[in-house]
Amino acid sequence: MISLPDYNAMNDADFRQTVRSFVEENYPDIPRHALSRLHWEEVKPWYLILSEHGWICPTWPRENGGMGLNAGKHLILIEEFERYGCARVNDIGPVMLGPLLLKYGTEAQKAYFLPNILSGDHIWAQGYSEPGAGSDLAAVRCEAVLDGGEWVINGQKTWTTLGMDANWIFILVRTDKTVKKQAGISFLLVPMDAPGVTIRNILNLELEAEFCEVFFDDVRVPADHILGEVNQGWTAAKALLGHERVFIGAPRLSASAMSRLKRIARRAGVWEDPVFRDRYVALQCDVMDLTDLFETYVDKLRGGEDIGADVAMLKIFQSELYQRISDLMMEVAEEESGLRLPPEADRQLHAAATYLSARPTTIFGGSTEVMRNVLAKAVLDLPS
Amino acid sequence: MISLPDYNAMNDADFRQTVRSFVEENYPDIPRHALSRLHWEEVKPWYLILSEHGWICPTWPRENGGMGLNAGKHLILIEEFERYGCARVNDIGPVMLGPLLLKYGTEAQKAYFLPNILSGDHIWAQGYSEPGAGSDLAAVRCEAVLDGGEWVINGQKTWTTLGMDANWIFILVRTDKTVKKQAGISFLLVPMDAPGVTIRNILNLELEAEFCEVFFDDVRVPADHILGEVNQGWTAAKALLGHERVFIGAPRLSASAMSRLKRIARRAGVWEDPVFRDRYVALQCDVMDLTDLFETYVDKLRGGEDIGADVAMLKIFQSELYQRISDLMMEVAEEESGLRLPPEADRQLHAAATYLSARPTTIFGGSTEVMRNVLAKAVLDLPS
Amino acid sequence: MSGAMNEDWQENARMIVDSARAVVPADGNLDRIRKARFHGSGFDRDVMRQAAELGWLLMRVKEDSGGLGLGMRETCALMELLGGGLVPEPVLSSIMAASLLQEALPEAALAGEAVIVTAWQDRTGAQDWRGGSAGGRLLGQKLNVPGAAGADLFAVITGDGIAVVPRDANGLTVAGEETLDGGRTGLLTFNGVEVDFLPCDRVERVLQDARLAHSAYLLGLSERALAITLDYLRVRKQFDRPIGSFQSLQHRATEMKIRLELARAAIYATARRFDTGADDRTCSRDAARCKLRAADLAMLVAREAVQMHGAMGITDEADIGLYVRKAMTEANLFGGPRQQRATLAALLDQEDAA
Amino acid sequence: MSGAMNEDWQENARMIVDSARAVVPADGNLDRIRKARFHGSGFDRDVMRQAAELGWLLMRVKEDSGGLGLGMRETCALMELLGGGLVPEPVLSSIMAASLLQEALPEAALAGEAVIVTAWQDRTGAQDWRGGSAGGRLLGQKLNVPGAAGADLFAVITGDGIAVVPRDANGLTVAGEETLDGGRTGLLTFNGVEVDFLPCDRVERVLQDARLAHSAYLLGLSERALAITLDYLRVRKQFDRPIGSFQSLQHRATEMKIRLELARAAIYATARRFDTGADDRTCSRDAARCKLRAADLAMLVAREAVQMHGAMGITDEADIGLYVRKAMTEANLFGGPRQQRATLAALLDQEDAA
Repeated sequence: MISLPDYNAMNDADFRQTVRSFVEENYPDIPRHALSRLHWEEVKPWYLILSEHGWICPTWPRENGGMGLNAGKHLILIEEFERYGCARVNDIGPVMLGPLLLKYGTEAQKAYFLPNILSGDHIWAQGYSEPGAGSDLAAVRCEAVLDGGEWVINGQKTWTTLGMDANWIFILVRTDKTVKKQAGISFLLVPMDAPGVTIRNILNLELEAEFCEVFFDDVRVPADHILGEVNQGWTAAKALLGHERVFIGAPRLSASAMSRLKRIARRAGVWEDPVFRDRYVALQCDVMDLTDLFETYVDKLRGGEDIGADVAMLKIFQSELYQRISDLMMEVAEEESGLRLPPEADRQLHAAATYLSARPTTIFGGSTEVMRNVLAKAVLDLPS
Repeated sequence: MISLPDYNAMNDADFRQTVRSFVEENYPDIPRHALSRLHWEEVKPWYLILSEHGWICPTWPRENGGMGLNAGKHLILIEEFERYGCARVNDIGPVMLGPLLLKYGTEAQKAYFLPNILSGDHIWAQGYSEPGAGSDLAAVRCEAVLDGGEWVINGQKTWTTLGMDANWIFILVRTDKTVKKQAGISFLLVPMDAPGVTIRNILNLELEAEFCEVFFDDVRVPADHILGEVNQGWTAAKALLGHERVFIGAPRLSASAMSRLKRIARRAGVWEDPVFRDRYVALQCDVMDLTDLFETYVDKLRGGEDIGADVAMLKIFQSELYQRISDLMMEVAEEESGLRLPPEADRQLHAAATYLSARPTTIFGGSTEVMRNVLAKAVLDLPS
Repeated sequence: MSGAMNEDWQENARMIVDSARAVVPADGNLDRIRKARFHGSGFDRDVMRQAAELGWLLMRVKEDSGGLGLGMRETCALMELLGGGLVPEPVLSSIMAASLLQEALPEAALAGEAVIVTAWQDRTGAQDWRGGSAGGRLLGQKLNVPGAAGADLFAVITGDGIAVVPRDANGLTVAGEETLDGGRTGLLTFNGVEVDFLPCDRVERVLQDARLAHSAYLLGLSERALAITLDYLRVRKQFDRPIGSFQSLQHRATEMKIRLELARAAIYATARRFDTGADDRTCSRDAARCKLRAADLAMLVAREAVQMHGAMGITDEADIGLYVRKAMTEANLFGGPRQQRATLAALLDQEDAA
Repeated sequence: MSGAMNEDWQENARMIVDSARAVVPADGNLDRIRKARFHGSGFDRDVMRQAAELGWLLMRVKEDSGGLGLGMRETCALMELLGGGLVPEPVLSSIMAASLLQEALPEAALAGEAVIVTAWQDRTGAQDWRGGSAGGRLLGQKLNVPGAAGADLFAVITGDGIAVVPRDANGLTVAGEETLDGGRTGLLTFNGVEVDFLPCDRVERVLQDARLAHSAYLLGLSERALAITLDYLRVRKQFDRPIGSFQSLQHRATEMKIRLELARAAIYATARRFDTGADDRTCSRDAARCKLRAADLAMLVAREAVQMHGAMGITDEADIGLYVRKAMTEANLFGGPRQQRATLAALLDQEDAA
């Protein structure tokens, strides 16, 4: 195992410089500032470089092969990666599954799966949603029954992001139909090359295969490929870590969209137009105010405070703001709003790309509607 | 009875000129273009002049003392009254009760009440709402029981517009508590001077006593002071005539607010400001498009077509538009937005007056929320 | 307007809409539309031939020039239907050409043997059309020409008049780019093309007609997208209820409906005014406000339709996506909302002066 | 900022807020506020005396000038509380005067015996303050002076410096108008009043402080108005259900909450930046955006609060109406949203140049 320094002991400025230098020295010759996700074949060099240096799992404890970063340091790392425009790797293993394995996994599971995530040998996908269970995740119908020491899985998952790149998938399955929805769900770990697993790519509005459907037809996995107890999968599935709930509302998408909006406005010759400016500064204030609100949550993380249900405000506002920025982009781009390819082959000038990439943000990761329902009840204490 | 010509036989232009001349010749020395309602003592001269000329009940049949106008002619009359800024009279009798009497009243009721409305001897108020029955009108609790050939009424009404000016009130009362909500309601006619009737004025946000609460404490009225059958009051209460449902969404409030907005903008020195203009023209388009939509309904009225539940769109849009115009007024008026009295004693320049007068429009006459519920179900066929 | 005239236009419109059923399946099937995307010119020449045979090109040609002499109400009715079916053929652009050229419309176009489209726009983001000629020849560029990739003839609008140019004319280069909806938009470059210019004093008015007709296309598109979304709301269940029963979605759906009916009312009232002799200022103003309303509507419906479809809304396989991409492609043609508001703001001064 | 400093300001703020409980009842009772409306000056001199005794006027006076040397975070915490209680006294205006005058603050004001307010504004709808003097005397007008009707002393800001003028000074006329909330706003007219001018290079900064502090007042007002509305939604029933259970109202309520928390975050982060040495451009920009956010918030909450209260919302007897009328009165002080956006738009050029 690589021996890393205790980054948490560094002061913030030094750590920021460390990350900046690391990225500048090590980022491979792959796209920067991509608007849509890269596939494994493209992003693999970066994953492996991070892996080599022990930087692929920033939040895992150092004894498990991670960087052991606290929330504040992790934020700096994210900021510097964003600043440079580093591509997002296939990070379901490092970000989602790893922490769950550390919390709920057996020693044998940890010993087997964690090193494979670290090395990039296992690329994970997440299998939660089903055609009838989107916002209402507890309605999963994909089922698993124990048979001769093996789970036999039948059913379907969908909206599996980059599932075509993965060789493992974790899924929520129904293992007891007799109890109320949430109580009969388990969390299984399944190799994608198991007989009976098939996938079908789904083209998104950008006409890219970013997610897929995964079908399970009498798929068999050993009984110990379960995370946590039987019928206790719901708890693990809902255990999104505090700082992930904060970061999903980070202002970075909106902030970077504003810089693109500015370029598009200049190109369209409206940057000096007072009417445009009036709308631009209103959006700019939204981004700045969101940044201030975001920082209050980051301060809480730094101080070790608990993050409440109110953190959903960040994601709701950020995603809608991102869309409002993209709306103005489309208007300013005039006839070029309808082009399939970027003007001057510059993605930054492509209003439609931002517009389309902004659509899923209010749908995935908790739809705005469901999050508002939760806010109304859990935070505003309004009646059912 | 006054003998009037058959106005419906005139062409529209001639009739318009007739109305215009009538108003110019007859309108008394009372305020024009008032933003809030005038009380009886102020508006009485105009009521009596209209009465004298047989013009107080435009839609009643000529044989009943009305003008017998069809929808198209009635609209012209309204337009010309609006253009001149004629004050709205206490018109609950002519507009609401008269048509209901004509439809549901006994011969004796018609013979007694209609002439009193025509002469201005009876000024009516409407008693529908109660503290617990606003949007949900069917929840009325004010009750009446028959006792010795008389209805004995106990309970309370509220939001009775200009109730303090009225000497008669019609009310919805519960006459059967054993059946489902709508089925046990009757429609009673009550003199305000009956023993046991008391009123309490309610100041509105403009600090004016425009409506009041009316309390009934063992109030007794003869058994024949009921309109329609016992327990059939709901039908009458809901029988708003087609053209009233159209006119309540007429663009006139918004259109006149736009002309005030323009004056306020000029005063504030922003009329030439492109940022202001961008917002002004967007609102202006809303008014013009609403006018076009309104005209399609008026055309239907003229053609004798039925008006469906979709007509609620007019009122929803008009009232919200009126409020949006008033929002911009408040912004443009800068510090003067906070003045209690009009700048230069000119109500037209008083942003706050428009802002406040726009508030009730989305609440009374069917709240926007309830109307959207109805539209969703009755027009868009969305499930319950 | 008399009642009889009113019935006339409704009968004419009904006949046009009926004829359009040959092109737009009544059941809303979009297989043809889906297949035409991202291939060749992005549209089907046979459909353009059909359009000619059905007389659509003659709609805006006067009767004494051998046309049908129909009005903007009929044209809008047709465009609304085509928008609902996402018809990708440059029908409006051909109608514009015929409206400009009148009896000078080339025979081949009239017969449906050649596809003619109109090239008018001098630069992106503006409504200028007087460029493209110098010294009696075509010189310069025309942008955003719909259907250029599959057109045989171009009716080119310039300050010197209208020129009809065959695709293979000396000195003409046709380039273009793919659009989001799977079609192509054209860029014509003229290097001193020799042509005859037909004088025309109706250019501004034809562009206003087109702006209005295009608004009707967006209306049809929005109407169908809303209908598809309402269907989805009725059947899609979450939390054991159809999502269309959730009040928040219901209220947002009613807002779309209201905006839609405002657009419809404005467009047909404007068409009536156009048909019955409105003055220039009314035409400028009302074409601008219809376009503003229709573009805002299409983008509102696109946004809400995606959101209400949830994850399905961001897939290419759901039909709603075709509507979204079409709205994105078309909303800014003939001037986007920013330009329309600027036009209307400029008219305020005239209003003050008047 | 170190953790210790952070705790310092929170402790200071807590003490200030505790002291303000003397003026703002913890139970939200508004009887005093309601009674003070539309009488005399519209505020209570005893409360201003209390404010002085509690040291509020010294908050923004430096320690070496005998003040408390507190920051904008403490000031905002105080103003937020006063806003929640709709306190009508011109506390902010007095604090401004003290902040401008520092050790020159008159003894009578410091002791609470005389009410001092600040007069700065040259004209409605603009942030100009350099007028009001000529030839070493006060000449001209100052507008929109809060509490003028009950003030004893005016700290008048001019391009020539700050002048302290007693109400009965020769050549000073105090007029004014009633405001919607039941107070009065003042118009000072100077006819060559003889004064001493105190030089001051911090006027712009004090106005930014005031803009920020006033935003905190609007925040407090909005917060309490939202709380009252949420209470109403929980108890008011229609159709046999609490109206707060209707999803459409729930979603709109969450939008208010989000806007409120954005305002709070922006205001306190800005206050921290002010307290820890932000540059001029940051101060201009952040004061403007806080004011923009707070004014938009107050008007949003006012609008929604009325609507959600239904008919009750448009009565004077419901407390929510007091909040609505106060929002209408205060939203545009220190520049309304239009002006703030214009300020921010002008800063874009500096940003570009930088």
